[in-house]
Amino acid sequence: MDAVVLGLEDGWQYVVPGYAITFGLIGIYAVWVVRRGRKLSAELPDDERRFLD
Amino acid sequence: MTRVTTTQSEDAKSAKSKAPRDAFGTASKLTRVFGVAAFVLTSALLVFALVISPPEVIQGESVRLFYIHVPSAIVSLYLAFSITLVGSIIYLRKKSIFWDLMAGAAAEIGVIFCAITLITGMLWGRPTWGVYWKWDPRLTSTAVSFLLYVGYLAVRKLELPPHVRRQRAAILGIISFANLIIVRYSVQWWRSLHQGTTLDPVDTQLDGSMLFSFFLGMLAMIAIGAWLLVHRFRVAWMEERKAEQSLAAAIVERQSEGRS
Amino acid sequence: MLSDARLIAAKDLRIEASSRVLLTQVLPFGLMVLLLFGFGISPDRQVLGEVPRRSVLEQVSPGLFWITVLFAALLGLGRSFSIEAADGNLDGLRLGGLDPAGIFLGKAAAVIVQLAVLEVIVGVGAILLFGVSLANVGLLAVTIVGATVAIGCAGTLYATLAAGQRVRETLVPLLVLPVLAPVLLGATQATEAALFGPVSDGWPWAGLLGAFALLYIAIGIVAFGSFLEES
Amino acid sequence: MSEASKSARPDGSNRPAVQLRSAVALLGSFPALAGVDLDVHHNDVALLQGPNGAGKTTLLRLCAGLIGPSSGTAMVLGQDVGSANGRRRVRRSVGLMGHSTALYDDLTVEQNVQFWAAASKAESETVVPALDRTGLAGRLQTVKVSALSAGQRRRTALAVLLCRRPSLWLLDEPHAGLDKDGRELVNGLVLEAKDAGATILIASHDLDWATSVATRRIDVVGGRVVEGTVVEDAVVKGTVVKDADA
Repeated sequence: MDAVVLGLEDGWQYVVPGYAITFGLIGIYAVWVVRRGRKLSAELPDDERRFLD
Repeated sequence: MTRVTTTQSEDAKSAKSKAPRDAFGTASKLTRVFGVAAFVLTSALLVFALVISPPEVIQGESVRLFYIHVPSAIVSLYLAFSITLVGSIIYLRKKSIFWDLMAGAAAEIGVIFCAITLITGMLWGRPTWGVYWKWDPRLTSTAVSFLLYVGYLAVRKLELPPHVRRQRAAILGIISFANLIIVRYSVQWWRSLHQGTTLDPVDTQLDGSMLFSFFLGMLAMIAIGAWLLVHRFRVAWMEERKAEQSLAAAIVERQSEGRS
Repeated sequence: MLSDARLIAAKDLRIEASSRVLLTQVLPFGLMVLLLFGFGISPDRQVLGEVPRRSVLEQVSPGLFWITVLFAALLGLGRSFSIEAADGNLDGLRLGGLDPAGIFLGKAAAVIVQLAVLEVIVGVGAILLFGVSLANVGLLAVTIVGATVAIGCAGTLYATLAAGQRVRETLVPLLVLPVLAPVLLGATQATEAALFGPVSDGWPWAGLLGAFALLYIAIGIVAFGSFLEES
Repeated sequence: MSEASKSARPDGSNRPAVQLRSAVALLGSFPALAGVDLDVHHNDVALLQGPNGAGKTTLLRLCAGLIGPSSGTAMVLGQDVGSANGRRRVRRSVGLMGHSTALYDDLTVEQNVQFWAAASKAESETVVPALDRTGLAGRLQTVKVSALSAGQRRRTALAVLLCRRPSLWLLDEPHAGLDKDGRELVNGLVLEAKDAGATILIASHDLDWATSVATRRIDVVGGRVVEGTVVEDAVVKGTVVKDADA
């Protein structure tokens, strides 16, 4: 399919989606967690939301 | 990679923003250390795993999936779910909310890495075995473990008073680990009776830059996992604080009922 | 503990004797599932290369039988806890002076007895519909006892975890099925070995079922009290 | 614990039967009880009154040891309801009749009472007198609970309560759904229990019936006890009639 069109060797058409899905999934989850953390910290008083260490 | 950019843009934002009110988030020195480590290791992993290391003799290019598949399996099944087990045990002994939240955060990250393990395992299987799924014992037991911990996370979301929910989650966190082991060995036994040796991702022979790529993958996944764990735990911690606050507010509101 | 268990089990069995919900609803469901398997897996297909020649349906009948039992067990567990949730009866059980471990063993025992009856009838159905010839009844009996106790105990424990919750009906299968995956494996393997041989392959699996059953009896006795608290 | 278990008996201790201090109890995340301070003394018949949703039912469930306080303290019959062990011990000596009657629809009246008596470790000889006293002896005895009317279900629940011989009675709207005979039965049982030394909490909107037995009235509003008045003469029957939603 695409791999043939692009002249990729056998195996790459599985390797590339594998890496994309792995880091894509981690990325989406990370964005979700960090955003949620920001939102929550804006709703809490200072001493409850600062992580110093 | 994305998660590191997030940390960095976070830093940039906090420098720019005038009101530091919304700048704290869940970041700190600790997460920055993990974040930088994750970023550097992941970049190195991508270079070594995708560019420098050679294709394997039998598996060809698909061996490159191995460098993320096995590390994410280890992070998920061995590290994350073990933290859930330990957190559950400590919670039952000391009723420490810290460890309850830690157990929950670790389970969630374990489930994410478990999903990655399954996806990369199937993508590895297609060129190697010719099919996405070959009822390989490790992959099969990982799939069941994934569902075990999805169930655990569902129990953590039950609408129960906090101390009741924590107690149940802690007990389930311990039983689930026992189940994980039972599932693993029974599936392994089952498959060993029915087929000869097949190519298994873990049996791959590595040397030189391939071995180095694998170690990079290991370290990168651990750094990413640690970074995520700290952030996720802090989110849970703040949710806890927020629940306390809204409870305090709800109590005041409740007390004023019928006075107007 | 055991007298408490007997009290609870007798109560559950008396309710079933009077309402016959399992007999008139769950059992027909099980038989229907057997028929559906026949529709789903063409009954005329033969397994190639096997001597003696068997239909695919016969070949996979052990697995189909245990999957049917597992689904029926989910319904049975749902029934076992809906009679407690209907009218605040769980509160009543908490208020009584019964040992939680006794309540667990009693509820599990009632489920096990009912499931065993269902297994015998569905088993006869499978033998007739799938054209299986019975062999090695000893191994089969041990397998049925081990698997049924395992399903009953693990199922009762997880059903209690979700008892009284709005999401109970959907949560219990999610929790129970992954846990029972090894039981399905063991029971299917042992049954296959009993029916098609070699029998010696079946006994270790029956042993696994027994170990699993004992483990869940122990976990239930220890953990049930906590799960029964407040909900 | 030794001190607590000594005072577990109603007699021989001057500690109140129910002693709540800033007790908060949650329904999910909703504070149904928002800091209750309450003393109920032994042998009191306390009437809890207040609007719907004031927290009366949750207060009774807390006293029964079915839920624990999420903050504050709750001592019932000398046991700490905040601990799981304390709750377990309290439950054995209370009798709760709530909105739900905790009966098995598919069993007969007699089978239900027998089961619950056995489950409460009550003597099996208590079953027959309990059925007699609640007017269930005879034909009704062998009728399935699913065929009973709401009032008959309540009578069955009362019979179970009688078998338990609790030292703390917790009655949630005991008069609701009962005919005049039934209400008289409830009041009669309450007075008998009081004479036998029990402590009784009644949550009720049926004030004319409830006040006739109460020695004390407790107002519950917004998850708190706002005031408690002692009824000097236990016969104030018919003075307050405003049970619009009972």
